[in-house]
Amino acid sequence: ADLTIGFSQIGSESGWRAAETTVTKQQAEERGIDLKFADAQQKQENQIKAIRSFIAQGVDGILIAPVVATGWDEVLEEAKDADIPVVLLDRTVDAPEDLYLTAVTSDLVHEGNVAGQWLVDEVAGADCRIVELQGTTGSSPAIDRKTGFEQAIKGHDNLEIVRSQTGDFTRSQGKVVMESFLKAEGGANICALYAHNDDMAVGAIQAIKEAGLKPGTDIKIVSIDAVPDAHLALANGEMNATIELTPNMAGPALDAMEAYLADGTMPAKWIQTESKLYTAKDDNQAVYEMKKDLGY
Amino acid sequence: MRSTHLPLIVTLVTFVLAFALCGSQYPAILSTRVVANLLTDNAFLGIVAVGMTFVILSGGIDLSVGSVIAFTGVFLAVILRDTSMHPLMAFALALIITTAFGAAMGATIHYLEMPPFIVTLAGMFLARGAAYVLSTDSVPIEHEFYDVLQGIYWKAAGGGRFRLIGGVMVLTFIVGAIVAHRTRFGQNVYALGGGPQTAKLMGVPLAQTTIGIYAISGGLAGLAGIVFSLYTSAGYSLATVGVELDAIAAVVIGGTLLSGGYGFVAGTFFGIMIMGLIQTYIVFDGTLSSWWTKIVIGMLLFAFILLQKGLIWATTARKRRATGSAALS
Amino acid sequence: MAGSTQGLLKRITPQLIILAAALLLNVIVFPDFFHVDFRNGRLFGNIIDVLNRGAPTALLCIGMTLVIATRGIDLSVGAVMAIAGATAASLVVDGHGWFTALIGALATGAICGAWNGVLVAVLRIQPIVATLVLMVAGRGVAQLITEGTILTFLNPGLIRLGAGTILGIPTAIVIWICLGAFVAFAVRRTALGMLIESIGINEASSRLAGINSRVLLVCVYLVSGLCAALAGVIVAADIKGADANNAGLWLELDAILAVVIGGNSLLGGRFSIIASLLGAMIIQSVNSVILLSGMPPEFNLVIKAVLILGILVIQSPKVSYLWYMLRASGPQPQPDRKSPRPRTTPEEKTQ
Amino acid sequence: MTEQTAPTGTPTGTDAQDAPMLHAKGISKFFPGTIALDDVELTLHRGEVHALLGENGAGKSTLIKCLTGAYKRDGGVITLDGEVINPASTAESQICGIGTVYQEVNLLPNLTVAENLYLGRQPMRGGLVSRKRMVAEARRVLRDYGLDVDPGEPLTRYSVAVQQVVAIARAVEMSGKVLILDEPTASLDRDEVQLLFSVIRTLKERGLAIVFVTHFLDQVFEISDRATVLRNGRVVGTRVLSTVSQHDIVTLMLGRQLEAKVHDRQTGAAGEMLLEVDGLGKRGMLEPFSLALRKGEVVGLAGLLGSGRTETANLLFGAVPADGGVLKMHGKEIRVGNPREAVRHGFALCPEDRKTEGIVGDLSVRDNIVLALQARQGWMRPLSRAKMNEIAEHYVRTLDIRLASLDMPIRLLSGGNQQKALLARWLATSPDFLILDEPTRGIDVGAHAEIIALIETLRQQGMSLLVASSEMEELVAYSTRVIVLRDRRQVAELTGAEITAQNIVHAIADEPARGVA
Ligand SMILES: Nc1ncnc2c1ncn2[C@@H]1O[C@H](COP(=O)(O)OP(=O)(O)OP(=O)(O)O)[C@@H](O)[C@H]1O
Ligand SMILES: Nc1ncnc2c1ncn2[C@@H]1O[C@H](COP(=O)(O)OP(=O)(O)OP(=O)(O)O)[C@@H](O)[C@H]1O
Ligand SMILES: [Mg+2]
Ligand SMILES: [Mg+2]
Repeated sequence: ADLTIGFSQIGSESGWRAAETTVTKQQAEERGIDLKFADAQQKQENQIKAIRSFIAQGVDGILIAPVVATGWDEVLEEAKDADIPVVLLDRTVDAPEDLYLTAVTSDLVHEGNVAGQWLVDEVAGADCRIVELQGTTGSSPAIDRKTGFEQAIKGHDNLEIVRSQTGDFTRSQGKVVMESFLKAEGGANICALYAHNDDMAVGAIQAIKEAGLKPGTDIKIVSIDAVPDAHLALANGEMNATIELTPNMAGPALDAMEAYLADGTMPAKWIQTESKLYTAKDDNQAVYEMKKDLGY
Repeated sequence: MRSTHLPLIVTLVTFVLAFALCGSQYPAILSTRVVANLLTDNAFLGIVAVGMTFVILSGGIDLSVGSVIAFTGVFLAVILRDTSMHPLMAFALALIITTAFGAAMGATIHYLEMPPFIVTLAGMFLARGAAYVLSTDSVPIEHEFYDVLQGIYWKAAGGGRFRLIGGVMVLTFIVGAIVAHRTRFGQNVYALGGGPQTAKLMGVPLAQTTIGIYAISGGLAGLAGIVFSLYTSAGYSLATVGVELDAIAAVVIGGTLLSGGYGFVAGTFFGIMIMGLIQTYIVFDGTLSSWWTKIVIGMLLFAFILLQKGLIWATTARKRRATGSAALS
Repeated sequence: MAGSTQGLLKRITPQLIILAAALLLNVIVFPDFFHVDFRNGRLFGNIIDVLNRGAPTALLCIGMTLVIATRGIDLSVGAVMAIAGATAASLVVDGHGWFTALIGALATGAICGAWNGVLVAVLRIQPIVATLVLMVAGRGVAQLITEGTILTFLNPGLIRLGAGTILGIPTAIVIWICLGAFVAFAVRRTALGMLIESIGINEASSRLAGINSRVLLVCVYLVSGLCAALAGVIVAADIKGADANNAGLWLELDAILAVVIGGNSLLGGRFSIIASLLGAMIIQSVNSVILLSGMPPEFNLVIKAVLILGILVIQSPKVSYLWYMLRASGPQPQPDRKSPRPRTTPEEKTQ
Repeated sequence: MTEQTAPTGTPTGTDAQDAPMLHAKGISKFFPGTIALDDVELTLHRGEVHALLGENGAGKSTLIKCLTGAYKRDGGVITLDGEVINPASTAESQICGIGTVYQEVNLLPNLTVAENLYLGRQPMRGGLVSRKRMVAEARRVLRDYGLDVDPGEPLTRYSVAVQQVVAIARAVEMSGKVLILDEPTASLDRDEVQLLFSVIRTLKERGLAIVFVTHFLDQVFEISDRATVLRNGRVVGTRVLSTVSQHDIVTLMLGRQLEAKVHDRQTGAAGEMLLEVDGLGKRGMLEPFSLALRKGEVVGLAGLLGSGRTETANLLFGAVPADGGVLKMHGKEIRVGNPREAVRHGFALCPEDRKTEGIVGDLSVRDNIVLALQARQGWMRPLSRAKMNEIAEHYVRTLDIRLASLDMPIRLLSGGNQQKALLARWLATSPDFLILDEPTRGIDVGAHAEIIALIETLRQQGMSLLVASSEMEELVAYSTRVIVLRDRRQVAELTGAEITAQNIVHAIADEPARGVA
């Protein structure tokens, strides 16, 4: 019989998130799965409500993209009591491992690390004053990507983060905050920008251009996510590097789920997705063409 | 039936009708599981909505409650992580802080004659800001006492779990209703909503009542924060963003007028249930995209408001014809 | 009107003082704050940023002031911004010109405003609830238009509206100043201002005096919708893309705050658009302090809350009355305790 | 003028109780631009009804508010029962035993009658408010005032008059020592007034001191023992009423003689037909009625409270949409579905409830006066500032509105002056058909005479008027025709020489044979 699977998505706060939703729906359709989609509007309580409703409805399996790591024990236990397997997408949770089947995620700290490492290699010992555009204050990508980056540049005294402010993961805030960085530090004194996501980087690029500087040349830019617009910027030489966070978490997740439901195969507890580094050397135009219809 | 009870009855009828309608489409909605979920999942929202009802009845508004819930959660988590304080002590401390915070807002509103909207907006920034300063990270709570509290539930036939926090909410509603309708303080709240200047001439102690109202709202937001921390076993500074709007919507759907003076605490309960039902229905449907979810929530909100308007209009029109009250509309 | 310039000056004095204080704070954290130079064909400097970044709030608070004067409130403006931005973006992406896109966006804004107006004026739904409907649903509509993505566009005409310049001045600044001046002028040179105030203070009396309160209410919400649409277009043009999810998010609160800092009562009645615009600039100056101070972002909200509380306390009628008492001597009039409205403007007491 | 001491002003006063119940000395109160009270002294004895008199804006209401703590006074000492009191709020003065009815009905529209009556001192049982007892007691108390209302219903279901009675009952219940009534009879009818007076007499016997403010001098002389007269915020004299005449009091109030104007009413031929109403009515509110009105006619509407006078006015003006009926103006059928259309056809309505349906409180007096004219002109054609000033100043002069400046918000005017400003608002539109609902409510003796004269002048200029009033003498003075309503129905019409107070009373009481014959 056809499977019915509930998917509790955080919301649609960014292009990447929208792409993840699109890809998940595509993946489910390819497999003939009836996907029940619930958008939580960025609220954990809504996600918990949705999961409880899925259980009440008697679905075969549940996918969750948890908005935050904590607070899932109780509801996961209920799912377990009802014999419904749960797979986590793009973030793990602070709950006993037996409460979920597996987690398909990237490593957020690792992403920050890759970005930092790239910058370390890129400046090759020269002095570099870095400005940082953080994600939404308190969100785990913001915290982890900051941590990873700081780990990577630790011990390299030539690299220094001189200003760090939140850009709320949005393009317009990225632009606004970058404008203030440029004025507060003076454009010439900034060597590199690290943005916690591409949207903020794209906004910042415009601010840099309006200040009469050349993004990618006067100020090096590295960010995370690899959304289509970032590839375009890379292709135009306005950006230097981005680290991919694949929106296809559902593929491996549904594979694991199907296998488990078919014959009880237990997958590994953590399926890590690749954090690929894209730089100007890659054929970004081609990647852009490929990605632009994914719903980013 | 008194004509003043009409909005309450309308809300009740609306809820029953909607529940039956949803049930006819998805029979699983009529299970004890869904009923228990409605109570458990909306417990914290229901508790703040009781406080919000008082505030709105008095003609005010409290935008800070969502942030206060988040603050309470983070505060409890940090205290329980960093000290060896017993959770009950921490609860008491949290309640004292949030009540005092509410009272301070009330005092600002009264003594400095500033509009509640703005004072509580600043309170909203302040409480969330304080939560950030305590911890930006989400802090898990691991304490056996929490496990004990979370372990208290009654499992009904059909798999529904009626948990402690749902009970706390129901109790809050009962106490809230009694305070609103059967105490002098409650009557003073209504009086304030009818017109502060008139109420003052009639001898209502304005300062005491205003401060009391916002203290209650703050304290109940604190209680909701405790309930929320039991619900998620964590404190998170980004939690419950925008809950104040949900609470206001629930109060209004429950038949309370935002301009103050008219409404019932019990109505708010059904307001909460109606909103919970909307969400449950959307999840059961499961085909709506992110954007259609928003649009449908908005449209359903609109439909409920219209239904309410229509019912009130129809009944008062009949009544007008019957008794001939000469109110100028 | 005769003597109105002096009256206006008196009315906005508190806002001017506070704005000066907020700017001074900026200078303290960043001494070069007032430095402006000409770079890359445009004026470049922090003070220009304040004017430029304050544009969306300023535009919103023009309409919001009118709505609040009628004792209403418009929570939907943020969502309307998103809708309008998405409309404009999707029109240019479909190959239409920037002018068509602008008109299309304004038309959507007008429709949204009219919808709010009809709910409030005809169906008699309380403004905060009526506009809550669009606040919740509107963002969904915007995402429906962009299909959840950030709709990027390259149309230079449209981009110029947000990121371009006129004679070296960023377009957004020109737009909000012109529109603000126009609306402020229009309501005072016609009888509109008085009629709007009248329905805000006592709608029953106004109706009995023969004022068409319904049409007037719809119009006021319509103007608010139009202002929001313009703000939406500017925000989208600024980042060359329509971000349905984040454009104008929570900006309604800033707009309301601006109106209140402008000394307008949330209970309706007397209003001043100029004062609201100054309020918007005060908020933007506060934001600017936060950005320039270099404090960690965890403190943003606390700083903002404290500054705003300070501003409002200074403005509180009670406190300004104390000021007045401190300065003056001899037997003084008492504050009007009976006043059925909590806010009494200072000049009313001092005249 | 020097104050006349009245040592034996208290009929029931014994030597032991000779110390005054309440003594206020040197009371002062300043408003921006106005000295509302200047060194005012007021002495109230036990068991005394003390009238407080004065023109509109003389400071009566302000004095009362200073006594009860509703205003913070700028100077003066109040002693109650020998002790200095300093009430900072009305709540405190209530605790001291001072019960007050303020000038405008000050009750809460969202509460029920019983809740209003018992706010702050609800009967309790087991720590909780006992609603049942509250309603039962309210019913009992209100019955003493001749009100047979359901105390569990919202206050707003009942008319201003009923609300006024509830406010009085509340104040009486509150007052242990002093009862203050600020124009309590302004919207009451004779019978209600008599009921109120009997209550006052009872309280007087119990030894309460009662302050009574009114502009009806008959009532003053009927119930009061002494009177204190204010003019421009100063006490101009206190008199024992049994020793003075009405004429003396009026002279004291106005500071001049009031010329007795003799109206030689032209009862006969009026002008051409202006308005014909046929079958206008609303179910449950007013039986369909017909009315023909010529130019230069003043039709008086008489009736008891709740007889449907206000409803008639509202229906005609479109303030309440009618169920059916035809209106013809100058022989042509017109539609009056809302006030706006009415105004466009040259109608004007000065409503009964000036606080909620009349003034636009925060707008300046000037704006309030030109509001209806401006609304009719449309927003595109604003009146110039100069024109506004001209209109406003004109009416301030003709109607003698007392104000500090045209820029002050109208809510700061005294009650009577607000009423005059509203009249000005409608006169400014120079209507063809002017409806006045209780136009002299709260207006002082001098202005009262002037308004009666004004109505006559307007009539002579060819305006048609419909005036609803509870004052028979007034109706008799200006009406060319009187329509009597009872139970929401027109029951009689008096014309010409038939119009006498006696005939109207008979018609109202349904004793047809005697009077109209
Ligand atoms: N809050 C206020 N601010 C400024 N002026 C005021 C205020 N309240 C009253 N006044 C002024 O004080 C004066 C006295 O007013 P008050 O209401 O006491 O008159 P009153 O004797 O009760 O008249 P009426 O018979 O019309 O009721 C009036 O000139 C009025 O305009
Ligand atoms: N003594 C009373 N007891 C109960 N209900 C009353 C009483 N007097 C008036 N009402 C109610 O008040 C409502 C409004 O009557 P209202 O007084 O406005 O009529 P009216 O003829 O215009 O009288 P007036 O103009 O003198 O106030 C009526 O529906 C009537 O039922
Ligand atoms: Mg008075
Ligand atoms: Mg009447």
